[in-house]
Order: sequence, then C-alpha cells, then structure tokens
Amino acid sequence: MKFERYGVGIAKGMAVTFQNILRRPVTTQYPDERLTVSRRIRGNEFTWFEKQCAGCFTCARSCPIHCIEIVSSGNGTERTALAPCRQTCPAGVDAARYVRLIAEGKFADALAVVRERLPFPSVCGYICAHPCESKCTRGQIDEPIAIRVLKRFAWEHDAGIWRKQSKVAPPSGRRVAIVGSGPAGLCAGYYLAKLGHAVTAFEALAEPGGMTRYGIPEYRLPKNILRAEIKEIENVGVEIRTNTRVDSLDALFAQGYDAIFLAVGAQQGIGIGVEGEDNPRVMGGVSFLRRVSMGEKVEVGDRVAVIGGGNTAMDSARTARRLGAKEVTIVYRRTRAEMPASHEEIEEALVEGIKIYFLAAPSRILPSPLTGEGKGEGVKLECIRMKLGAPDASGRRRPEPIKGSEFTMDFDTIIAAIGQRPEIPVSFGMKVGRGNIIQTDPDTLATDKKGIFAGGDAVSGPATVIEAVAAGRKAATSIDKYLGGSGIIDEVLAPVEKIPPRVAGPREGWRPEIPTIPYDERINSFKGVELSIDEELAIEEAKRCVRCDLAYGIEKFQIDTGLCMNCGLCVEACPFNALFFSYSYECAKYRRRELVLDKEKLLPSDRKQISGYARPDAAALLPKQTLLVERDKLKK
Amino acid sequence: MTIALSGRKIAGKLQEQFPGSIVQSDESSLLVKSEHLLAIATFLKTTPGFDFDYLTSVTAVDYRDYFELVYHLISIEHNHSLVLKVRCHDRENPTVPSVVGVWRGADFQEREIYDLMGIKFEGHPNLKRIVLWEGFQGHPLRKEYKGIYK
Amino acid sequence: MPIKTEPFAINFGPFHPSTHGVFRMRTTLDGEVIIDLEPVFGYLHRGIEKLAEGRTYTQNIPFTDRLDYLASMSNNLAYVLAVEKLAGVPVPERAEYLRVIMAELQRIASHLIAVGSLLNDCGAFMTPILYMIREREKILDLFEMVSGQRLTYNYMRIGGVSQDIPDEFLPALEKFVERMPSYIDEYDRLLAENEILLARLKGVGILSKGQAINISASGPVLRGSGVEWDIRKVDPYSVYDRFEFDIPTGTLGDSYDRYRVRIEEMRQSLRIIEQAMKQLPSGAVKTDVPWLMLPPRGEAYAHIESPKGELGFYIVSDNSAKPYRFHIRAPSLINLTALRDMSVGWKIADLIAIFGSIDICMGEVDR
Amino acid sequence: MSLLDTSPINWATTGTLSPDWPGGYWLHWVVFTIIILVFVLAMVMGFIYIERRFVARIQSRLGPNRAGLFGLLQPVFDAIKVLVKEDIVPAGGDKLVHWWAPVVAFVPALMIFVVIPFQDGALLADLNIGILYVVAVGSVGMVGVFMAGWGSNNKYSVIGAMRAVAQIITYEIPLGLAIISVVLLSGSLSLNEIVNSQNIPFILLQPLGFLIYFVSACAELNRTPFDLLEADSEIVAGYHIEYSGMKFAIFYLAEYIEALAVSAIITALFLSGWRGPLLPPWLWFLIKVVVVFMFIVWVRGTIPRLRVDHAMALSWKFLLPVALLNLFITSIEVILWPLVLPWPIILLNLAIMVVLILLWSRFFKLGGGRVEV
Repeated sequence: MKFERYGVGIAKGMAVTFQNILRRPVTTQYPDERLTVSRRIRGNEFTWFEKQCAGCFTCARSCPIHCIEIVSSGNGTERTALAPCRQTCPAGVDAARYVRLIAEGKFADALAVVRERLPFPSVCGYICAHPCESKCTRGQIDEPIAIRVLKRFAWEHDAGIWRKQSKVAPPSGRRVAIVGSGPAGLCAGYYLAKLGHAVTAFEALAEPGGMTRYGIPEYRLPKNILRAEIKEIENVGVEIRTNTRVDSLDALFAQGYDAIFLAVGAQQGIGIGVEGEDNPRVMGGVSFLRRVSMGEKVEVGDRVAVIGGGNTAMDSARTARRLGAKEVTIVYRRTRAEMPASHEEIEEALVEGIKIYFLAAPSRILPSPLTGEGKGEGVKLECIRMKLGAPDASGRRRPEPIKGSEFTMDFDTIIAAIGQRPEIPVSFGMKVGRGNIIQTDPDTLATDKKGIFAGGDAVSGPATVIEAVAAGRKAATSIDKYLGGSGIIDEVLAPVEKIPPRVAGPREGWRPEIPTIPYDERINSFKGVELSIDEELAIEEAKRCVRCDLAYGIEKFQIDTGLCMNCGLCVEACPFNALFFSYSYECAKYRRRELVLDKEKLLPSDRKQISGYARPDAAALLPKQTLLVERDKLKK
Repeated sequence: MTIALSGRKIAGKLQEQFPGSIVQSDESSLLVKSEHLLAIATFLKTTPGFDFDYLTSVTAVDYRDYFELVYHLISIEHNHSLVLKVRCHDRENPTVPSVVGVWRGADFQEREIYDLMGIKFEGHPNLKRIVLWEGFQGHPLRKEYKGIYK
Repeated sequence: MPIKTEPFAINFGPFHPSTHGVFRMRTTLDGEVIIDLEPVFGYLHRGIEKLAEGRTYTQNIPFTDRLDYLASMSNNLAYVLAVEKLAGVPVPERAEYLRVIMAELQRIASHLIAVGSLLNDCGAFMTPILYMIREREKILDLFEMVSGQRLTYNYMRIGGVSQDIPDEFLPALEKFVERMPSYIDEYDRLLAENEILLARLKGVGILSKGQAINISASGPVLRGSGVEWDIRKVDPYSVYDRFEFDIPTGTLGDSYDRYRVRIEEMRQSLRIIEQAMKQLPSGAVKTDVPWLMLPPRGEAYAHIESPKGELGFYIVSDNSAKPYRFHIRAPSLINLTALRDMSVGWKIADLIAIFGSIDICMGEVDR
Repeated sequence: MSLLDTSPINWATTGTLSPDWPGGYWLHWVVFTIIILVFVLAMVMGFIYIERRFVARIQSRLGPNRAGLFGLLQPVFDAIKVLVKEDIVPAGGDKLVHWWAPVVAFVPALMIFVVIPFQDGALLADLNIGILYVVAVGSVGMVGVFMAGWGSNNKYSVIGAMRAVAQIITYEIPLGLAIISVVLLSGSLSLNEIVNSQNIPFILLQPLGFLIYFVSACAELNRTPFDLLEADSEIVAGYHIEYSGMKFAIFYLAEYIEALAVSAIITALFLSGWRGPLLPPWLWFLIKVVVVFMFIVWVRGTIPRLRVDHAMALSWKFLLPVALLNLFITSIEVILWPLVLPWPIILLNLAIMVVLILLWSRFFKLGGGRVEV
C-alpha cells in the first residue's frame, strides 16, 4: 500500500467502528421480539375453509410440486350461494344444472331446466350474448364453458319431457294486448297465456319475431328455427295478428283489453348527422337488414362501408359480404377494446376478410362519379382521425377529432349502424325520455298511464335478446299482479335429479373446437355459420364444468409440509377462496428463555418439517410428515 | 433501444459473401448452414458495419427431428442485435463447429449444451461435461429423456 | 542452481469458506502463485430447465426464485417479461412501477451481500458484512411485507404482480431511502480508502475492455472494465426509460473498480426508487390472465439487468400450456469464464479477492 | 540507575518486595508459580470474553449473553465444549509430531510470564537479562506451529505453517530493534529495572519504537492485519485445521496467552508497568494490560488482512529501516542530552516519528505483484 494517505484510511475505518460501538446493537432478535414485525401476507400456516371448498381439485392441480393430496368422498351437496353463471344471467337460467345434466347425458332434462326460465331456448342457443360465460369460474382457470353452444345442443336433442310438466291455467277471463311481437312481447304473452289470460299480440310487419326476425341475419339465426319457437308460443294460446299497426291505445281499451304491454322494440336507425347524409347510396343499418331479411334484392355494389361498432354493424358488414360485396370496411370511432360487438362476432368478421378502421369517424359524404362500370354514382366518404380522451359518462373514453387529419375513401354504399331508437308514435301519448325510450317504473315496468306497461328495447334501448326475455318475464309478473293474479310464473319442468358423485375434479383441458363452415362457403350463401356439435363433444365440454353450485365433500385435505415451499400459488388458484394463508409465522413461537433452540420441542409434534428435496426417492421413504390442515380456524 | 436487425436484410449482404450459406431468413432470425457458421461468425464480428463482438447467449433446442442452436449476438458499438440459428439433423452424434475461437464467452455455454443436450462442438478447447458428473449416462434435456421427477 | 520445486494441485473445494455456494476451483500452485485454475461446478444442479418443461407458465414462477437466490425478484421479473413478450400480455402502469421498485431494492440487497462478502474475504473480520446485512434486513422486511417471504418471494405474475403493496410499505420505503445514502457513506469511510484494502484490490485481477467483451461478461464485471453497457439504459424494458440515472463504470478493470461500481450502483438504484415512488400511479396491479395461459406458437428472448449481469430467458412455446424450451442465460456462469484469465499469476489471497469481486451465485450457475 | 532520574515526576515506587518475598527461595518459587497460573488462566478467560463482546459490539451485535450473567461463563462453556469434543488425529499425519505440537506451542507462551513484574520486585525471577529471555522464548512457540502444520498431513495447514515461519522470523528483527531502543533508555535488561526507570512512560520518549513494537507484536500473535496463519477465507484455518478437542483447546489457549504476554510486555516496556498515581500498583498493571488488549481487538475488528508478500515487504522494507533509524536517533539522544528536562525530547521524538513515517512511505509501495506464469 502506498502510504500516500499516511494511514488516514485506516484511522477513518477505526473511527467508524468506534462510532458503532456506541450505537445500540440491532441484529438477530427472535421473531417474537423483533422491533417491527411486518405483516406477513403469506405466513407459514394454512387454513382451509371446508364450507367454501367445492372439491374442484384446482389447488391440487395448481401446485408446482404436487404436494396437496385430496381424497374426495364424491357426494356433492347443494351450496347456498348461487353459481356465478346463474347469477349473471338476466333471465336466471340455471346454467350450472343443465350443463351437469348434459354431462350425464340427460339432454331432455337439460332442456327442461332451460325452459323453466326461457320460452325460446333455441333462439338464445344461437344468438345469446352469453354474459354467463364472462363470469364462468372455469374462465379463471383456462377458458369458460361454452354454455350457449350447450343450450343449442340441448334443444337439438330434446325429447319433449318438459311438455308433460308444462301446464296452462284455465282461462281467467282477462284479456291482454301486446303491441309488438319481439322477444319481450312474446315472452310476456307466453307466460300470461299460461296463467290463463287471453293474449293477442299485434305485429306491424308481416311476420312475428321483431328484431330476431328482421334484425338478425339468416346465417346467425335460421328463420325456420324462429318459426318453430313461435309455434310453441302459439300452442299455449297466444293469438298473433300480423300486418296490424296499432295507432291508439284507447282504441285497444275500447276493444275490451284489460292491460296493454308495449314491446315495440327499437327499430329506428339513428342518422350519422353529417353533411351530405341524404345521398341515396347511404342507408341505415337496421333498415338494410330488414329489407334483406324480407327477401328484397338489395344492390350494394363492390365496395361497402359500415359505420359503427355494435352487433348491428357486424351483421350489416357480414350480410353485405354475403350479398357479393368484394371489399367491406368498418369505420369505428374508438379502438377494438371499446367495441360493443361481442368478441366472436368481431373474430368471425375478420375471418371473412372484413377490414376495420379504428379511431376514424365520418365527417362528410360527397357524391363522386364511380370509376369502372359506371353503375350509377358512387359515394366518397371523408373521415377524420380520432384520438381517445378522458372517459365519458358510460366509462368509455370519449374520442376527440384530430384537426386536419381528414382522409377520403370511395365506396358504392355506406351503411350507418351507429345506434337505434324506439319509434313511439305520438298517438300513444307516452312520456318519452332521452333516446326516445318509454319512462317506466323499473320494478313493475308500469308506465304513468293506468293499465299500460312497457318493456324490452322500447324501455332499455337497444339490448340483447336475453335482456328482452328478462323484461318480458318481469312484465308478465307485474301484469298478472295488476290483473289480480298471484304473479308467480316460475314452474318446475325438469324432474329433480340425484346429484352425481364425482371423485376427481373437473376434466382438465381446453374448450374443444366448435365446428364452423369453411370460409369459401360463407361468401355468397346465408347458410348457418356455426354447425351443431355431436354428443360426445358436448359431454366432453360439459365435464369441464367446475360445478360451482355444488360442494363435493372432502375426506382428507393434506399438504405434505416436507415438500411445500410456501409459494402461495394454490391460494391464488382457488376460485372459491377456500384456502387462506394466515398472517402468523409459525417460527414466531421461539421462546427467548429456552437455552437451546431444540427444534423438536419448538415445533408441535405433528408438524416436524423434513425436506424431501435432498433425494427425490427419499421423500417416499420418509414417514409422511403432513399438516392435517386445521379446519375453519383462522390463525391470527 | 437495441435495434433487432431483421434476418432478411443481413441475408442479402451475406449472400454475396458466402453464396449458398443462408438456408432461410425471416424477420427475427437468420438460419445458416453449419459448415459456414465459423466463416459467417468471423465475418459478422470483424466487418465494420456489423461489429457483433458480444455473444449474449448460446442455446440449443430439441425439435425432435432436428437440433437447433440459437446464437444471440449484440454489437456493443452500434447497439444492434441479431439472432443466428444453425440446425443439425442427425440425432446420433450431432456436431456443430464451436465458436469459442470467435467469442470466448461461448466456452462454458457450449460445454453445458454438450452436457445436457449431447451436441458435440468441434474445436472446443476442453469439451467435457460441465454440470453433470463424468459417469452420467444420457443427456437430460433431450425430449426423449424421461427423468424420475416428472 | 535454482531450487527444484514442483507445482502442487489443491482443490479450493466445494466446501470452502469463500466460495459463495458449492463451487470448486482445481488450482495448481507453485508455492503461493497460481499457475492454472479450472472451475468445476454442478454441485447445485437441480435441472430446472427440464423441470420447467413439465409445468405451466405460472407454476414456473416459484422455480425462478431459486435460480439466483440472492436476487429472486429480478429472476421473477426477467421470466415474466419473457412470457409477456411471448404472449403479448399488457401490464398495468402501477404494476410496472412496483416491479421497478422491487427490482431496484433487490439490486441493493444483492450488492450489499456481494460487497460485504468481498470485504469479508479480504480479511476484514465480519465487520463490513454485518453492517451491510443490518441494512439488508430492512429491505428483507419490506419484501416480507409485500410477499410474506424473505428470500424466495414468488411476487411477480404474468401480467403484473401478485398482490398490491400494504399501506405501511411506502412509509417504510421512504424511511429506508432517506437513511440508506448515509449508510453507504459509512461503508466508504470504513474501508474504501483503507490502505491495506487498496493494496489487496487495486490492480489485482485485471480484465481489459476487449477481453471483457470477448468473454461476454456482463453487469459490474463488464462495467468495471470501462464498457458502458447497462441493459436498463441500452435496451430499456418495463418503464426504465422514464427515470434518469447514470451508469458507473470503472477504468482499469481491476477488482477495486468492480467494488466501486457496485457501491455506486447502489446509490443510483436509490435514485431510481425515489423517482419511482413519486410517479407511482394508482390502479390495478394485474391484468387477469387465466391460470393456464396459452401463448401463441413461437419463441421470445427477454433480458434484464439483474444485479449479477444480463439475465435472459429464452422461451419457446408450441401453443400448449407448458413451455417447450426454457433456457436461462445466467450471468454468473458466463462471468466465470473470466476467472481463469484474471487470476493466473496471482497468489491465493488474490484469487479469493478476484473471485469475490466477480460476485457469482451458484444457484444461477448450475441451474 | 537510570540516566534520566532527575525528572520532576517521580511516581511513587512504594510497595517494593524483597526478592524472596514470602520467606525462603522455594516458597517464593511456589507462590509465584501459583500466582502466574491463576493470573494467566483467569486473564485468558477474561480476554476471551472481552474479545467476543467487544468485537460483537463493534459489529452492532449483542455477543454472548446467554451463558451465566451477561454471558460471563461463555469461555467456561467453550472450554467444556472443546474438552468434550472427540480428539481426532489425521490418518496420514505424523502422529508423534501431531501430538507434541500443541505442547511445544503452549509451554513457551507460559514461560514468558516468569519475568513479567506484577509489582515492583513481584516476579518469579528477576533475571537481569529479562527482555532478552522473553524474545528468545517467544520465538520457540513458532516451532510448535510448524510441527502442527507439518503433522496434520493437510495441504492447507502446510501452507499455513510455511507462512507462519516466514512471518515470525521477519518480524523478530524489528521487534528486537524496538526493544533495544527501550533498553538504551532504561539502561538495564531486567524488566523490573525498566519499569523502575520509567519515570516518564517510554511511549512518550519512544513513540516510533512503540509503534514498531506494536505492529511486530501483532504479527507475532498472528492477529489481524497479519492473521495469515489461520486466514479463514483463504486457507480455511491454517495450521490448526486438523486439531479438535483437547489439542485445539491448548492451541486456542496458547494464542490468547501469547496475546496476554505481549500486552503485559508492552505495558512493562512502554506504559511504565505498575507505576501509577492512586491505585495499588498491581491494579494499574491489570488495567493497562486490558487496555492494550482492547486496542489489539479493536484493530482486529476493522482492518482487512494483508497478503503474505505485503506483510513480508512491510517488515523488511518499512519497519526494519525505520527501526534502525529510531535506534540511531535514540542513541544520539541518550549520549548528547542526558540531563535535559524530558519535555523537549518528547516533542522532538514525536516530530521525528512523523517525519520518518512521511519520508519512508513516500517511496515504499505495495500492491501489484503479479508473477508472469
């Protein structure tokens, strides 16, 4: 060492150690007497809540070193809490039960369970927006159960058991008029008819079905399926008069109807509100779909633009594609994440070669001479780039135009599927709120006028089929109460079945591929896209269900503490929060007075920890040191 | 930001230098014949435009019908990176030229690949098992090796 | 007539006080001078790369804790970044900042152990390492609050972090960040200019710039030789590009420079943590990725600046729930290639000092 | 008779004992052997405890506080543990050498206490060549260390033994020179006389001598910064790797006895032994011994270890020349200014010390040392 610092370095070092002599010693206290015992999120002790545990083996499968051993007694019991899928379904369909019945092969009982809450299961089987799948517990593990597809499968394999239980009450002498025969109206009519009331439904257009008949294209919901469903409703006694437009409600009251249910839906398309909108090549989304479904030959040309991001926009785009349009482009103001259309619809549209422009909104529409065959004038759509600003009332981020970023594209037709509004004739004299929807009392759906009720899209604005059905059920109960009935429309169609034993958990594995028709068959034919699945595929899918409404008894829940490394993955994987890490830290029980830290004495006898890592085969030889987990006692 | 050079651009330049040595090149990587590996390696390291003087990692992947060796190269000076791949199809005694001569950093990694995957590297100074003991039979990281702990 | 001496081989064996973990150096000595040295390892080989191929992506996270057991937060981060790059999983802002805070705290903890054990190997009888462990204890407390464990945290998940921080975490972190610089100054006063330590470390075990790059060394070993290469600056991952900090580099590439680089890096990490704490947004800490995640077919290589150097994960996926190939680019293993060049010709005492200055962790070398 | 006895400070030299104090010659010999044995064992136990607590407190630890009150019984517990341990002998080792090594290391350490004056005249044998006897006996201990190194058939212990031989020899010379400069001042070799002549503690008169002596003594004791013998991070534990049980206990004791002996000699040579104002003389002696030992332990807790060749270079190239210069200057002082008041000399010596260290460290450089292989 060069002494150029003349030993100053050493002197400084000595000074530091001298300073430390004066400070309070800090290190190595016993956990008990630590100055600040921090709250341990993953302590050393498990607590397992038997009541919450559903015996679904998820924790045993999630453990990286397989140290959880579960022996299930196999007998399941009903759980008090509703299964998440049943809770989220607006109509309250007991999805868990009917998936379990399919898993056992009892398809007819499964349909009976669906029919308990739903008058037209096949329509929902084809086009339901399946909010239940978004809440399915299996979705936390790998992929949700395909509940919609199973509902359609159950309908296709129906043996009509539900008909035996379905009773129609003797006529009660009351007459109910339903304006509009969409899903809401027909569902209310179905239940009121079963309660004995004489129900007549007035439909302005040629066929009943409302949005499902004229709004949903053929490839998503074949018309014959819809007609069969409506046939079932007519069997119950609902009389449907088509091509009769209702003008004044008082006329109906005059004809002797005791209660009226307005279910006119939201068929009127909203305009884009830009200059040059009245160009003949621009048409509304809903009207376009209605004309196509009426069989009218609509000429769309080669290049079609669809404005909007909801299901109607998807349907219009795919229908235009099927009508021979070579290039279909969807223009949407926000980004993919905010698109209201369902995830599969967007996927299918992309598969069928439909391009989507995100963050672009129409600013002007100009007539432009069509180059090429000169099939009449084309149309030039001028759009402006948007960027997302702060979220607005609906929680979606409000798009703001970027100045000077206009760009134009040429199309043959433009379809505006921005939104829909109910079309309430003034003659009804209804109080109408924002977006032209009828104001009703949310619980009873009664309007301010006596005896007049309203429901479905007319009240909630454009919504899914399942929400319309739910509104129909609610209307049926409140109308029945209004007419002096008990208002109970629930019925038991499915025979009560014994809960099947299940020793091992749900089937591991992903959702099997749902068969669809190949790409080239889709272009110029309206054939149904989604094919029906066969039996063994359905049973295989149904076996994946975790059965959250059941709790399978557990005889032995054992964690091999010799192997367990406290990683906490099982606690996170458990969908029912039945496993819980206590905050206490076992070794905190060391006592300062004990002179020699005898590990034997400190750890209670049954919890000696021997690590099985040293030799993999050794773990088998060692006597099992297992922690028979304390039941239900939360260690503090 | 380290710019990942696309395999296709580099393939163009290497084509005239070493005709026939590029098997396939796509956006992320450049697949080369194993005979030309050493020549290409020295070329990439020395030419001023590339200067790939820093070999980040050597990895071997067993795709059941061939072994693929992945070399991640980085140039400290220009801060760009490239992924070089070499395949050897024979499974009995797969051999690949060792790049220890070009980048000494590959020394231990190649020995580990030899030890666990069984790929021999010609020209490696002392190709011995690095992680397992001498008498160990078999190469654990191969797909058909079934260990006791599944 | 020169005295006839023959070199004798000695094993600085797997069980030796100053090999950090189970590591053997088969050295041939001529008296005290080292003629040849061959590192032998494999004593801690658990075959993690093979085990990982049998488990799903989330189940592999606890394995990454046990790679470099002194910096398991950084291992988690590297693995999780690789999987997110492979599967394109978005990460919320708050989770990114929490990850940066945890990674930098882990860097300080790992450097404390590295510098402490280097000084302990140079003979300062346990005093510096115990001071540094006293500070590391505070960091371990912070980690214990967050994850419940003190060494293998298993804290980060694919798509974010497993739990949000408890409310008493930030005050404790503030107290730590406030008081730590004074402790680092205390370490400098204790030994930095100590003449004996200067004699032991200065000019010992020189690794030139060219050699360092050729041996693909990384981390403090590379920066000690004067190469300004830090993945956080050169190829910023997570949100590192939002903080300003500078990269300390040595000049000569000797053990003293590496020691100084580590001390300076601790100060820079504190700067990063301060900035990260100020900018910590609120919000979700994890995007909900299903438990059995299915990344698309393909491969991804993500590397981070772990305390030991460039830690990379190369994951090949065949669109199944389990990785097809799971390779770890371990900085300690590659830095070890420099050991022989640096220590030939020096004495036994220097070998221990050089080995300490490289700072390896055997869990990462043997995997 | 000391040359500088005309100094104003004339600490009381009360309590002188007659050479055969309690009666006959043999009785004096028996009593003092008992005194020495009791003193040594007690002080060693105390030293072990002091070291462990003091180093612990340096490292912000508590140190042993479980055994007995405040952990005072810890050394006793250590002794019991070590005695109980099995005493293994390495297979290939040379059994006889391995067995005798601790004895050869232990006995000389004890023999040093013959000449250490606890009080004026209170020493076993007031040899008139006292300090020469100490230096001679001190280096015999090294033979035991070498025997241990050779007898254990362990490469590490051989290296440790080689280092021991090299280190102790090189540091004998500066040690001897420092002692000579003290003897010059006191005029007599007998420790009793030296202490009597120290009206001013020689540390003030001989600061450089004290420094050299202290550094060399640390090297003799194999204490940091020179604990190359059992450098636990390099050669595991040096010469006493293969020792366990009783033999290890003896080595452990020998080490501490040597430390006790060195601190006793330092107090005798430089801090004027038992002389002090109020307290009884033997108490002064104990306090000074403990203070010196605490300083040694403080150095051990802070400073890293030197490399072997650094240690040798430090001794040959730095301590030796400085010690010779110091001897030269002291001899001039003794001849030229015998009767001057002490204060100017003290300041002069301090100045000389500073000048010498600065001058010599200018071109004394350690470090580097890479051998081209």
